[in-house]
Amino acid sequence: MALNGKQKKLLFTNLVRAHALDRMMMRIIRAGKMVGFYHEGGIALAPGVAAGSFLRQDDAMNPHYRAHGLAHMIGKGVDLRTYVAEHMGRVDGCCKGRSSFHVSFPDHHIFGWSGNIGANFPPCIGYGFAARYRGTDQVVMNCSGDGSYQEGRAHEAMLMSANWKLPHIFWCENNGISQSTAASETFPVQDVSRLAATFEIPALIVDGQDLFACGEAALKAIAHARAGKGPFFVELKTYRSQEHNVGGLNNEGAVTRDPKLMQEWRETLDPVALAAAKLIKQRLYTADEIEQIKADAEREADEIELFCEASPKATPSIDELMNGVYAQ
Amino acid sequence: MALNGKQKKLLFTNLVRAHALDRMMMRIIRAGKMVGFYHEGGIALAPGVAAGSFLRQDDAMNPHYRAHGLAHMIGKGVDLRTYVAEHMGRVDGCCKGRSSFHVSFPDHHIFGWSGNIGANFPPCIGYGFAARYRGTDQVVMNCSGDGSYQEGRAHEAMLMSANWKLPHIFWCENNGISQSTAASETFPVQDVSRLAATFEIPALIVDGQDLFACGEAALKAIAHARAGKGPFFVELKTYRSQEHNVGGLNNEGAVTRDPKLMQEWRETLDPVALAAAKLIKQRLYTADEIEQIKADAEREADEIELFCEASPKATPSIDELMNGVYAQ
Amino acid sequence: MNAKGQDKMSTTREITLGDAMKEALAEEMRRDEDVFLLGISIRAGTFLYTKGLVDEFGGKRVIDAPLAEPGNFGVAYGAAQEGLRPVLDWMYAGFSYFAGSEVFLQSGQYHFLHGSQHPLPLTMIGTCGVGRRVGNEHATLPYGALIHHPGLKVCLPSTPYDAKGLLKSAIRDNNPVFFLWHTSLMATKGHVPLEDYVVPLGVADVKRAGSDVTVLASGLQLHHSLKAAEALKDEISVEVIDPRSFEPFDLDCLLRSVEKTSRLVIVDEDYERAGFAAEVCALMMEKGYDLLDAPVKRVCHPNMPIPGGYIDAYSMPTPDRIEAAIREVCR
Amino acid sequence: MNAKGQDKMSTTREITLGDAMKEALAEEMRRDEDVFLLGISIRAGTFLYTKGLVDEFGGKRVIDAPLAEPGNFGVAYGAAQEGLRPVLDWMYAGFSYFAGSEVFLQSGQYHFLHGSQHPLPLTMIGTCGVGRRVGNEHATLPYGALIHHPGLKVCLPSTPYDAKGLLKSAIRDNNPVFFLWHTSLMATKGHVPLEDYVVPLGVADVKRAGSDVTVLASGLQLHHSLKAAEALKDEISVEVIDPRSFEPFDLDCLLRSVEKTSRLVIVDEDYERAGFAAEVCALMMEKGYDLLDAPVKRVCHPNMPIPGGYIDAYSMPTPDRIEAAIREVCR
Ligand SMILES: Cc1ncc(C[n+]2csc(CCOP(=O)(O)OP(=O)(O)O)c2C)c(N)n1
Ligand SMILES: Cc1ncc(C[n+]2csc(CCOP(=O)(O)OP(=O)(O)O)c2C)c(N)n1
Ligand SMILES: [Mg+2]
Ligand SMILES: [Mg+2]
Repeated sequence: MALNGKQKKLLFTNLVRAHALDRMMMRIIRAGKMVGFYHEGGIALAPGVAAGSFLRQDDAMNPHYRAHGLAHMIGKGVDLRTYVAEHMGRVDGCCKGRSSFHVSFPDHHIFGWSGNIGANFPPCIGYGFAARYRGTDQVVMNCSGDGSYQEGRAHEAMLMSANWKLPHIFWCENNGISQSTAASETFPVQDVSRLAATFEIPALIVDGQDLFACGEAALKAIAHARAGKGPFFVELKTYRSQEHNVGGLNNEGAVTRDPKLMQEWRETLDPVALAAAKLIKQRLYTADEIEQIKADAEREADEIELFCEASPKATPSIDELMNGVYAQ
Repeated sequence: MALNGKQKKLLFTNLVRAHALDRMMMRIIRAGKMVGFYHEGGIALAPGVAAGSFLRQDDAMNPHYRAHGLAHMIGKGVDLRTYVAEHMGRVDGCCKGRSSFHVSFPDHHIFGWSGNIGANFPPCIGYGFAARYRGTDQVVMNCSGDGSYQEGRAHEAMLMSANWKLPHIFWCENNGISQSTAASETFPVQDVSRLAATFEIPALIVDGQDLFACGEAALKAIAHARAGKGPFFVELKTYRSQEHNVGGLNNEGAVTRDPKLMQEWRETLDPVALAAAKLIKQRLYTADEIEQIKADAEREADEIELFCEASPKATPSIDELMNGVYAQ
Repeated sequence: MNAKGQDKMSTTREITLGDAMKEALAEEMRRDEDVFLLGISIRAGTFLYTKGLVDEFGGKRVIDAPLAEPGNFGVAYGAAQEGLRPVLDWMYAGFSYFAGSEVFLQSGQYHFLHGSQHPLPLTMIGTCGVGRRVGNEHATLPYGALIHHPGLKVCLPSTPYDAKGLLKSAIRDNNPVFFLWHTSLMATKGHVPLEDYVVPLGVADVKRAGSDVTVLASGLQLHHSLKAAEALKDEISVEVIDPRSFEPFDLDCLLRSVEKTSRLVIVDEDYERAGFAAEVCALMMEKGYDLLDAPVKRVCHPNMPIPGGYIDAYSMPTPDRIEAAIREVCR
Repeated sequence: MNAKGQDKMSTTREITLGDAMKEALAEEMRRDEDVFLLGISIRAGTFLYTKGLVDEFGGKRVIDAPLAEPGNFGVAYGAAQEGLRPVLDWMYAGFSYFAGSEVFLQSGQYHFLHGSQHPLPLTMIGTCGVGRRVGNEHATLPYGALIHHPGLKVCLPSTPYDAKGLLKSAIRDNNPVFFLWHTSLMATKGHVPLEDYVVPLGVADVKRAGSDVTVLASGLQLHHSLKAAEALKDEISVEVIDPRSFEPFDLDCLLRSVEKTSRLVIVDEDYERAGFAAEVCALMMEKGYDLLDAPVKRVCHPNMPIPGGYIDAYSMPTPDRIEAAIREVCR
């Protein structure tokens, strides 16, 4: 499905914002102000931006945990101040400073993830089930990495969503690695989307560095699911050009990945630069406009950071916490 | 792989024995002498017999729980008296009367199953792993029903065994139903063996009522795995012509299955009769010889029953039991 | 057995525990279109309480699930987050361990960890209980493990009246509730009113009044305890309390009783170590120490896997073992 | 901290708990070719104790596993049944709930239910512990849940000496052993002998002698308890006991101590309800009631999911809370 100019601009703006925020998150964690982990997005933000930019508020989404769903949730329209505040353990955090990085935005049908990779699959069956049960045309955008598809839970989700023709989009951001293990070490075949064929789920393989290719795939998948045609699988080939988590290792097995190769990826595969060049060529933006978008994104990130700094650390009493274990 | 006459005779004899024992188990449970469940084999014993008849003692096997692995274990050469005694909760039971129907024969590399369908998959990866680790040419015969392949654990086993090229035979006895739910209700595609293609595991689909077709498939799968060529998938189409478990329902959803259809299956799809006809036609056995084999099998079953009746009920003291929780 | 509740109701009849469960399900499904039922082979009714429901409510609301426990959990969990009120039937409660992370950690943590802002109205049903000769996974009573993990509610009825009332409470609750029932009690009969009623979670029930010793017991063990109490009636006056739910747990009711009796026996069919009975011992240490004239005694399944065969009949607490324990604490 | 064991050894040096674990793994792998190590990204060494092992032992024996917890369990379980001695690293112990049925039920039941005829030499390793600000699955201490399920052995060291000795015992044991280590103690240093030694499972260690009150604590909480004891040293003489393993549990050592002190505080970082601390309360009821001058007190993680953010620093037991509890039982 071809993108129109407005859609391209939206995607680009969201990608630039995601990029600025990912940098800001890196500043915060390096300054020791973040609680818990951060798993940098780096040059792998385009798939997430595309996944989120064309969804409705009532579409359910499980954001990929990489970049902690930042790219995904930007398009979804959540309040990013409370997202970052949560990462900083502040009272204004979207989960009152309790969730670490497992943020949730129930009004946006983003219900928060758990610490287990692969735990995204079962709930997403439920979101699709609920849509079908109620007869709505909501879709489910289920984003996760290649590693998560090794979990048996992925099989169950594909099987069940195919069986019930649920509006379930499997959005697999394949960077060819899980933590410190190359996919070739643990996954017997090249393309994760092969799994879809078993269940007759239509699948696309997309260049995850090409923002607009990702956007087109998202439109196609969403249209398919929204029309009641059942699940859809999109595999987006991308790269991890830095360590798994901030302060962690950047290894494949026992071997550190070649820093030169990483550097080369960052230089040649930067989705912002690639998309900007296209937009300029297509005369949708001038170079100046692009600089303005970047400056706006930086300002947004700075404002969010300031807001969060000003928010007090969340240290509620045990009594208050105990009152929150059960819903009324 | 074509079967020679000796192999055909072995298969047939084992099938007749399995059949006689399945009948005997039915007598025992109806007489209230069995502890726990029995899931009748009925006309679905040929795949199991084929799975077990060509294995070595040191090949690992997970028998399908249907007919409680009876058909599978006959060929494997276990002591059937202790098998039946275990089902009757006797001191001579292979697990001292503690396991109900989850029998084990560690000397035969049959380590017993658990009560959860799908729990067979993870351990079988381990058996294959151990063979590879030690550099032996043992194979793993992993038998279970179509329903078990809905579990995510099946996906993990196929993925891992394909990845490590383990000598793991996925032996799927597909009777198109799980408990009271037709496969068409829960499984989105026709053939379970489609799952194998994803991982480039070679697969065969076999008529599970044709004993010799099952046997050929077993030879082929075993040769493949033993030669170090990695996992192999065999799907054996068969039928459940009776209730799920003795005293349980014989339903598909809310509807009782048509007793006439069941009766027709029993009459036209009986693997013993089909195989006998072929053997006679091929002049491998005379009708008289076949009657003799059946009579021997009946006698074997009767002797086992007598042995078990004579064995005292296992009612050890709690102290004795508590001493057996941990191995030395 | 006391008949609390029934008195106020105009009409009662004797039905089985299974039928009481079926009524609870049917009534709640009639009341609220968002309630649906999912489980393996529930249309046919592996256990009778789901049999026939598909005829009234259709295949949309009574769903035969695949053999995929984590996936089935996900249907219920995700649908509950989306505002539906799923009832997930595990068949045997022990099967839920196949989705261990989801059941023990994720379901109870969701509400709290995400800022106590969004409910999770999720009911799970599973049968359990020793004595059916089939051993471990088919017998495991998971309540000791479940209550260890915060955020879940867990109950186990001993009568049809309680079964119906607790199951209705569970379905109306905005939290994950694991409704357990004991396989051996499915056909147990008892009075159940025709009118709508609930048994709230967290309210224990004095099933037999007494003054010398308190016995706390659930499910089948409530009946074993009543037997023991009856056998002892000429010697020792035994009060038998049914907690009905393990979490929330009605400690006040227990303390009121022990205030009177000064002695406590806890009967628990679950594995002994670090289970519900241990927790009650600890609570008695903390809140009831001065009430006690003798140490609390546990009568549990010993710390060994639940065996099959003829052994489980005496590996679980029996009326005899309970009687002996009562005598011991009353010495 | 006491230096038991080291005295007898000729040479000791100070190393971290992580290095002690690595030595245990390397020595046992050298000793026995049947020992191998499987886990997600262990070749690189997400945690330092596996880093470099692949260089010595090769990819055959140090295996990067897929993201497939039930499958990975199966490798270890099946290989152990075939006679190998697998060590399965879960990374975070909370991830093992993804294979809940296998870990909680199947591993512990295998030997017993099948007639106690065949061993299962299976070691599992997982990190746990509150206070790293990441919340539930990454923090969950599964020992309360693990010991509830019969057939497993479970330990958690507080020092490098114990870590090395317990891990070696675990690998040599013919039963499934879950070796837990506390994330916050990875870099803790302590004396470890050069000679081969083991710390047997089921032998507690008096880490500080005292006479007024006994404190039972493990892992990080052992250190918190020692801090509390030190802070109180001019007022109250505190004996601090490290059980080292929860199952088998060295009740005799505890009873000997309480015989002397008559008072007991149990510090447990795990969820309070129906956990290890509750079990010890119950055992004190049953076996130590007459020894007590005051009710046993628990200091645990409250019954709420382990939160992330700044909260976990005080939701877990702290030296202050332990001090207050000690004062309370000594009143
Ligand atoms: C059940 C479980 N196993 C292991 C981990 C540890 N872990 C965290 S992220 C990760 C890698 C995930 O890889 P992938 O899904 O490919 O995402 P990527 O980081 O490559 O984007 C692993 C193994 C976990 N969190 N949960
Ligand atoms: C984890 C788990 N879920 C459900 C069950 C209940 N159950 C026992 S047998 C069975 C059907 C299995 O079907 P299939 O694998 O096709 O074997 P078949 O009986 O058809 O030969 C079910 C659902 C179980 N034992 N374990
Ligand atoms: Mg990846
Ligand atoms: Mg079947």
